[in-house]
Amino acid sequence: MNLDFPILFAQTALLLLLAPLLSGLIKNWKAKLQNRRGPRVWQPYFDLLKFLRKDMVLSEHSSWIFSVTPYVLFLTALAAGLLLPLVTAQAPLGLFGGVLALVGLLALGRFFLALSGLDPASAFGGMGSSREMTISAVAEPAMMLAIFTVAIAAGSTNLSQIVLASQGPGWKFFDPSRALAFTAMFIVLMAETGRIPVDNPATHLELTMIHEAMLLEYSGRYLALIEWGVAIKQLVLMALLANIFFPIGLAPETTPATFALGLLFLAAKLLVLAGAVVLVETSNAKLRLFRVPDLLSAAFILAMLALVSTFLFS
Amino acid sequence: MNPPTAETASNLITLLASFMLVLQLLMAVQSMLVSNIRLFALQSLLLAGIAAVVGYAYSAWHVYLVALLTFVGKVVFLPWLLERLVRQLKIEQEIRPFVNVPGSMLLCGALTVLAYVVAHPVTSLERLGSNTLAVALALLLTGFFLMINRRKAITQVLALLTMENGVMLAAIALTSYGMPLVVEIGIFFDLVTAVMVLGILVYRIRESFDSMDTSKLNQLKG
Amino acid sequence: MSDLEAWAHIVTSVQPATLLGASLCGYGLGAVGGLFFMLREKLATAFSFGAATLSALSGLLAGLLMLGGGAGSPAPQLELLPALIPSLRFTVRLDALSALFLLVVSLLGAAISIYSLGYAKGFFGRKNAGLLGAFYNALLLATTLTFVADNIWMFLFAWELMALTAYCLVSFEHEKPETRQAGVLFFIMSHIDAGCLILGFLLLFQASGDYSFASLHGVGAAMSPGKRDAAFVLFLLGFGIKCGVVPLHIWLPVAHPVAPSNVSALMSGVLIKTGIYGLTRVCFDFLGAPPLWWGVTILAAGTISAVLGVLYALMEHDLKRLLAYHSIENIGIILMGLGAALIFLHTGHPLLAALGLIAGMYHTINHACFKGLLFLGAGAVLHATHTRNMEEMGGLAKRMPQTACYFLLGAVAISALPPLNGFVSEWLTYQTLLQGFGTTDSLWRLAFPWSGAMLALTGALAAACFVKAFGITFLAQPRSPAAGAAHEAAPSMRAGMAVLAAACVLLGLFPALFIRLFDPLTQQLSGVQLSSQLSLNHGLVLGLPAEKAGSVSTLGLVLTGVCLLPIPLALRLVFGRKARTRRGPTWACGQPGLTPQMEYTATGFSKPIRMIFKALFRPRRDVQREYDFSPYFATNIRFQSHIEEVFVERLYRPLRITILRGSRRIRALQAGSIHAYLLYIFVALLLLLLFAL
Amino acid sequence: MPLLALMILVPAAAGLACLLVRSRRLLPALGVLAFSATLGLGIALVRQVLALGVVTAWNGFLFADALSAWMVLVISAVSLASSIYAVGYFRRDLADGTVTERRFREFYVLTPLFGASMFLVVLANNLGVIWFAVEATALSSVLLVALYNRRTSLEAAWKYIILGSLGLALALMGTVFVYAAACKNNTQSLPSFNWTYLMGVAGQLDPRLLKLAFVFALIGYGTKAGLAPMHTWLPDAHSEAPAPTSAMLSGVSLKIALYALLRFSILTTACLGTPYSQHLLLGFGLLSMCVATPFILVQTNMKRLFAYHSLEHIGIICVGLGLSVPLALFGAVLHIGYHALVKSTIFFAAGNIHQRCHTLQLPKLAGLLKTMPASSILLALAVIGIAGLPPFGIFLTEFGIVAGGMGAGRVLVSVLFMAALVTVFSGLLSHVAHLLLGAPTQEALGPRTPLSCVAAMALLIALLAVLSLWLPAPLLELLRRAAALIGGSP
Repeated sequence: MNLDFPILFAQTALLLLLAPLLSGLIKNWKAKLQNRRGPRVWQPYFDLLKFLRKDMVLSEHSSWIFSVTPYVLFLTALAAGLLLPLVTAQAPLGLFGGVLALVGLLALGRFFLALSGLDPASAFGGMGSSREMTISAVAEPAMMLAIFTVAIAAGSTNLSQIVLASQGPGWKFFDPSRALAFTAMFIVLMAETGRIPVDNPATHLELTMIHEAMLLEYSGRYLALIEWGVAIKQLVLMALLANIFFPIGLAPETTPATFALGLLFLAAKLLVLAGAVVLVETSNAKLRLFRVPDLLSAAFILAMLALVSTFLFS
Repeated sequence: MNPPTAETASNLITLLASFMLVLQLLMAVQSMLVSNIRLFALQSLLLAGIAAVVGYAYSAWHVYLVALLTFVGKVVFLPWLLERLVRQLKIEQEIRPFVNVPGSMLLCGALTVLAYVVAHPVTSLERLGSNTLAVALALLLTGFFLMINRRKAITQVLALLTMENGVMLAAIALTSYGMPLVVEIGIFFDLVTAVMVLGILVYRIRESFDSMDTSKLNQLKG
Repeated sequence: MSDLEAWAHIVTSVQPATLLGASLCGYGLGAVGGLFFMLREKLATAFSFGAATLSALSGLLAGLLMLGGGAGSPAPQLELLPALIPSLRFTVRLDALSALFLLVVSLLGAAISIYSLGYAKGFFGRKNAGLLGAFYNALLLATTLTFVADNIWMFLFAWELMALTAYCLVSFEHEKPETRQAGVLFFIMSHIDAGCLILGFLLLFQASGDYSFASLHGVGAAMSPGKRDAAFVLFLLGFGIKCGVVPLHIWLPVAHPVAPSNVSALMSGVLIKTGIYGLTRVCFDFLGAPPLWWGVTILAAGTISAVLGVLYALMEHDLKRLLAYHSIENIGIILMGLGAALIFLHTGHPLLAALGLIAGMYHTINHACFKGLLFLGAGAVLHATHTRNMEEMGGLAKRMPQTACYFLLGAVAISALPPLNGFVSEWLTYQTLLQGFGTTDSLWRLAFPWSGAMLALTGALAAACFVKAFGITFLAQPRSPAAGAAHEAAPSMRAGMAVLAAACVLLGLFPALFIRLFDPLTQQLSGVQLSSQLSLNHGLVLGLPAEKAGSVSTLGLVLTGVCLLPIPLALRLVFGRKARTRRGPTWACGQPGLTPQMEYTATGFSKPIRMIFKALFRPRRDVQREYDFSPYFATNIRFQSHIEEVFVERLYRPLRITILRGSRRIRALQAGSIHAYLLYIFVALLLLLLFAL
Repeated sequence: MPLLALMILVPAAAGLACLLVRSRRLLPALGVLAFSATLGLGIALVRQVLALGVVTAWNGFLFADALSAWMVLVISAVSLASSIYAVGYFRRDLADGTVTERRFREFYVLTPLFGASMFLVVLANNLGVIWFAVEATALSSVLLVALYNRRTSLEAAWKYIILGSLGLALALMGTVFVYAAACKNNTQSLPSFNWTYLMGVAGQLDPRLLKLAFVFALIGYGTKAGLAPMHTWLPDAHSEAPAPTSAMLSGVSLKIALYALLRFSILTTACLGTPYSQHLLLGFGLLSMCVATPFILVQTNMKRLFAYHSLEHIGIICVGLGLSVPLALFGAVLHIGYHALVKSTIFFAAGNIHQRCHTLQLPKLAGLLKTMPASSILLALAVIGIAGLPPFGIFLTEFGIVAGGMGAGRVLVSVLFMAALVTVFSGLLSHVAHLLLGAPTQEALGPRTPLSCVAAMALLIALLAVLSLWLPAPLLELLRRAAALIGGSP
C-alpha cells in the first residue's frame, strides 16, 4: 500500500493543533453571545500545558483500566481523524477503514472512558458513564442512518469515495435527502460532543453533568490527554459533517497550493459550523435527560426520511 | 330331510325369535329383579328351543348338544345361581333404572328399528327363519341399553347374558349349524366361568361396600 | 531415516475422514471413561476432559484440512453403525458447510475442555465430576454428529441425542428448583422444535423419496409451492427455537445460566449454532431458489432478535443470564447476514449472497469464540465469588487480573469495537446490508439500511451493556465479602480462556487470512468464491468486491495506534518531567469514607435505558419506607424494581394456563361412573353401525 | 408333544401345580421356571417359523406364523421378567401383610393361567378359539386386579370385567358374522373356522358381512385392547393391580387383544381389497392418542399416568398398523416389543416406589434419585426409552411410523401424530423430572428394594438397550415377515 507520508504528518499535526483552538473558539463565541468577555480563544492550549505539568492523583480504588483510558481515548480520536479527508480529498489512511471504522474507533474510546468512569467507585462516575452510554446508544442509529444515505448515494463507505462522489458535477446541496441527513447528523453532533441541549460542557452540577462526570477523578497528565482527545473527537465529527456534506475545496491532488486552499476552505467551513453550534447552544436550554431520546429519535426520523427520499427521487 | 319340515322349522324359528325379542322388551319394563331373572330363563328356553328345532330340521346331533347346553346352563344353572345370590345378599327387589319405563320402551323400539336397518342388507344370507339376524342384533343392542340403564351389578350381569342370547341366536340363524362344537363348548364354559367370577366379585363388593349399586363405584377418577 | 519417511507418510496420508472418526470415537471413549471411573473423581475428570480435548483437536484438524483443501474437494463419508432399517443409515459426511461448523465446535470444544480440567474440581465431593465429564463428552459427540450427519435420520437422531444430553447437563445441579424448571422448559421447547423438524424434513422426503442429504440437494424445486413454504415455516420454527430467535427464545436465558459454566459456554457458543447450521443447510442447500419473503422474514427475525436480545440483556444483573441474552442478540446478527444472502439469491446476486453468507458464518465463528470466552470468564468469577448476581461483585480486576483481561477482550469483541473480531464480522454485515440497497428497485430495499441502523443500535447498546457487565463486575470496590475474598482462577481455566482470547484477537486482526476458509462453503452454497476479491494488499486489508466500495484493516488501525503512541509519551517526557503521581481517596462530596453502597449499581446503570424503553419493559417498582416521624427522613428503604418479559407474560403463560385448564375439564370424562363408560362404548358402536358400513 | 402345545401346556400345568403345592417357597420358583421354559420354547419356535414359514399342530388347531412367533417372544419375555420381579415384591407384601397367604397363592395360580391363555390367543388357528382365549385372559386377570381387595381395586376389577365381557360379547358377534360368511360359501356340512382356511377363501367371503363383523370386532376387541373411547377401564385396572400384573396387563395383554383385532383386520382387507379396516384403525389410533394427552398432562397418580401412556402407545401402534405402509408396519410391530419391555419396567419401578414410599401420588413424591437410586436410574432410562428419545428404539419406531405416514402422503395424520407425541412428552417430562430430581420431600417408609425387583428391571432395560442398536438377523427377518403379513402379502 502506498502511504502519502507528508499528508499523513500534516493531518496529524493539524488535528492535534486545530482541535483545542476550535473548542476555545466555541467557548469564546458563546461567552460573547451571552455578553460575557469569556476566555481567550487560546485558553485551551494553556490549560493543556498546565495539566501536563501538574501532579496527578489517582483514586486508590481504580485499576489499570483507569490509567489506560487516556491513551486509548487520545489515540482512537487521532486515528479516527486520520481516516477522514480533512484537507485533501484522499484521506491519509482511508484504506484502513471508512466511516464504519471511524465510528467504531470513537466508540472504542467512549467504551474505555465509560469504564474508567465506573472505576474509581464514586457515584458520579457511574452516573456519567451510564448516561453517556445511553445517549450514545440512542444517537448511534440516527447517525448511521444519516451516514448510510450519503454512503448509499456514493456506493461506498470509504469517506474519500463519498467525498469524491459528491464532488462530481451532479452534486447539489439542496437535494432534500442530503438536507434531511445533514440536519440529523447535526443533532447527533450536538449529542456526541456533549453540547446543549443534550449536555452542558460548562456545568459540574451532579444532576446535570454527563460527560464531565466521568472525568471527575482525572487530573494532571491524564486529564490533559482526555481533554485533548475529546477536542480532537469534536474536530473530527465537525469536519466529517462539513466535508461529506460540503465537499467544496478538498484538494483532489496534493500540491502545497491546493493544500493551502483546502486548509482555507476547511477553516471557513469549521467556522460556519462552529457558529451554528454556538447559536444552537445559546438559543436553547438543556433538555431533561429523558427528553433527549425524543430529540434523537427526531433525528432518526429525519435520517429515515432522508433515506426514503433518496429512494423516491433516485 | 323333506321341504315341509324345513318350511315349518323356519316359521317356527321366526316365531320363537320374535318371542325372544318380546321377552327382552318385557325385561326392559319389568321392575322386579327375580321376575327379570325368570324372564331371562324363559328367553334362554326359547333359544334352546330354536337350537332344538334346527337340530331336528337338519338332524345335526351337535346342535342338539348346543340346545342341551343352553338349557342346562342358561335355563337352569345361571338363573338358579343368580336367584341364590339375590337371596343370600338380600338384594332388594326394586330395580330403579335411570330412564323411566316409557322412555326405555321408546329407546328399545328405536334400537330395534336400527337393528333392522343394519341387518337389512345381509338378511339374504340368513339360512333359517326371516329377520332372525335383525332380532339377534336387536337383542344385542337392547341388552346393551339395559346394561347402561340398570344400577345394580346383578342386573347388569343379567343384561349381559341377554346380549349373549342375542349372539347365540345370530350364530344359529346365520350359520344353520351353529358354530363348531369346540367353539360352542368354549363359549359355554367361558360364560359360566364369567358368571362365577362375577359372582365372586359381587360377594366381595358386597362385603366391602355393603351395597350393590354400581353407580356408587366411582372412586377412581381422572 | 526410514522412520522419518514412515512418519512423513503417516502425516501426509492423514485424511479428514480418519480424523473425524477419531474425534467421534474419542468423545465416545471420554463419555464411557467418565462413567467407568465415576467413583474416582480426579481420574475421571482427567480422563474424560483429556479425551475431549484430544478429540476436539483432531476434529479441528479435520475441519481445517477439509476447508484448506479448497473448493470442490470430495466430501468424505463414514458409516458409524449398521442400520436396523436399511433406509435409515447411520452415516456422516464432511462437506464444506459441515466442516465449517465442525471447526467451530472443535475449536470451542478444545478450549472449554482445557478449561474444564480445572473447573470440574469445583464439583469434587459435591457432585459427581465423572458424570459431568461423561455427559459433557456425550454432548460434544452429539453436537458433532449433528453437524456432520449425512441423512435425515442421522441428523434427527443426533439432534435428539443432543437435546437429551444437554438436558442432563442443564439439570446437573438439580437440587435447585429453578434448575429443574429450567431444564424442563428447555427440554420441552427442544422437543417441540424436534417435532417441527421431523415434519419439515419428512416434507422434503416426500419429494425426494430418499433420506440422504445428497439427494435432498435442491429438492425444493420438485415440491409444490405450498408444501415448500410449509416446510420453510416448519424449519424456521424448529431451528428458530434451537437458536433462540425472538419470540421463540424464552428457554434460552433460563436454561443457559443454570448449567455448569463450561456447559453454558458450550451451549451458547455451539449448541444454538446447530440452529444456524440447519437453517443454512436447509435454505441454501435443500429448498432451492427462495421466494423474497423467506429472506425478508429471516432478516426481520434477525433484526428483532438482535435489538430485543440486547435490550433484555441490559436489564439483567445476573451475569450469566446477561450473557445468555446476548446470545440471542448475536444470533440475530448472524441471521441478518443469512437473510440478506437469501434475498440476494432471490434477486440473483450470487456474489452478494456469498458476501452475506460470509458475514453470517464469520460472525458465527466469532460469536462462538467471544461468547465462549465470556462464559468461561463468568464461570471463573462464579467459581471465585459463588454468586451470579453482579450487584454482589466488584473489584475483581485487582483480585483476578488475568481473568479480567480475558473478559475485557471478550467484552470489546462482543461490543463490535475495533480491532477485534466482532467488529470485523459486523463490518461485513453492514457492508452486505448497504450493498443490498442497490440490488432491487422494490420498496423492500429500505429494509436493508433500516436493519443496518438497528444493527448500529444493537452495537451501541451492547457496548453499554458490557460497560455495565465489566465495570460493575470487575471495577471499583467489591460489593460483598465474597467478592473481596475472590482469587484468581486455576491455571488450566486461564489457559482455556487464553486460547479463546487469542482466537478473538487473531480472527480480528487477520480476517483476510481466515476468509479463505469460506471459499468451499460459498462455492457449495452460492456457486462463487470471494476470498481473493475480499483481501487487498496481500491480505492486510479487507475490501469489498465492488470497486472502492469500502475497505477496513484492523491490523492497520492497530499499527496506526502504535505509531501514534509516541505522541502522548513524548508529551509526558517534554512537559511532565517533574509531575508526580500519587494515590488518593476518591472524591465523595467531601464526606470521609467511600463505601461500596455509594457505587453505581447494575440496576442503576441500566435505569435510563429502562425508562426510555418502558413501553417494552413495563417496569414496576415498589419502595418501602420505614420512618419514625416523616417519610422524608426514612430510617430504612427497600427498593424493588421488576420488568415484565412480554413474551412470557403475554404469550406463553396464557397458553400454558389454557392448555392445563382445558385438560382438567376433559378429565371429567373419566368421572368413575361405569354407566357413562358403557354409554361411550354404546355410542361408538351405534356411530360405527350408522356411518361406517 | 408338539412345540406349540407345550407352549400352552407348560404354563397351564405350572398354574395347576401351584394349586397343589403346599410350600410357599416353591411357588415363585415354579412361576419363573415355567416362563423361562416358554421363553426357550419361543426362541425354538422362532427358528422353526423362520425355517417353515408356518408351523401347525394338532391337525391345524394350533398354528404359528411370524406374527404369532413375535408375540410369543414378547409375552414370554415380559412374563418371565414379571415373575422374577414378583419374587421380591410379594415377599415384602407378605411381610407387611398387604396380601394374605391365600391371595398370594391365588396370584401364583392365576398368573401362569393368564400367560397360558395369552399364548393360546396368539397360537390358536380358529377364530372362535381366539375369542374364548381372549375371554380367558380377561377372566384370569380380573381376580389378579382385585388381588389387594381394596375398595378401589374391587371397583377397578368390576369395571374391568363388566366392560371386558361386554366388549367380548360384541367381539363374539363379530366372530359369528365371520363364521357366517365362511358358511355361506362352503359346501361341506361343517365349515372349517380356521384362520388359514379363511385366508385361503377370503376372496369369496361376503364383503357386507365382513364389514359388519369388523365393526363389532373393532368395538369388542378394541375395548379389551383399550382403544379410546372404550379404554375407560384401563387406567383403573392397570393402576389398581399389583405391579407384576400391571406390567403384564400394560405390557402384553393389551397387545394380545390388538393381535386378535389385527387378524380380523387382515382378513377384512384380504376380502374387501380396500383399506376399510385400516382407516378405522387409523382413526381409533389417533383418537386414542388425542384422548390420552390431556389426562397425562394433569395426572396426579404415577401408575395412572403410565396407564394413560399405554393408551397413547396403543394408539401409536394402531396408527402404524392403519397406515399400512411397510415402514410404518415394521415400526408398529417393533414398537409392540419395545413398548412391552419399557412399560413393564416402568410399572416395576412404580411397584418399588409404592412399597418404599407407600404412595404413588406424584405431588407427594420427589427426589427419588436420592432415596432409591437404582430403581430411579432404571426408571429414568425407561422413561427416556418410552419418551421416544435416542438411542433407544422407540425413537426409531415412532420415526418409522411418522415417516411412513408422510411417505404415504398422510400429512394431516403425521402432524396430529407429532403434536400428540410432543404434548404427551411435555407432560411426562414435567412429572418425571419432579419425581426423580431435586431434594427428597419425605423419608422412605418401606424396606429397601430387594435384588430381584431391581434385577428384573435391569434385565429388561439391558434387553431394550441391546435391541435398540442391534437386532439379531433372525429377529429382523421375523419382524419383516410379520410386517409383510399385516401388509397383506402372506
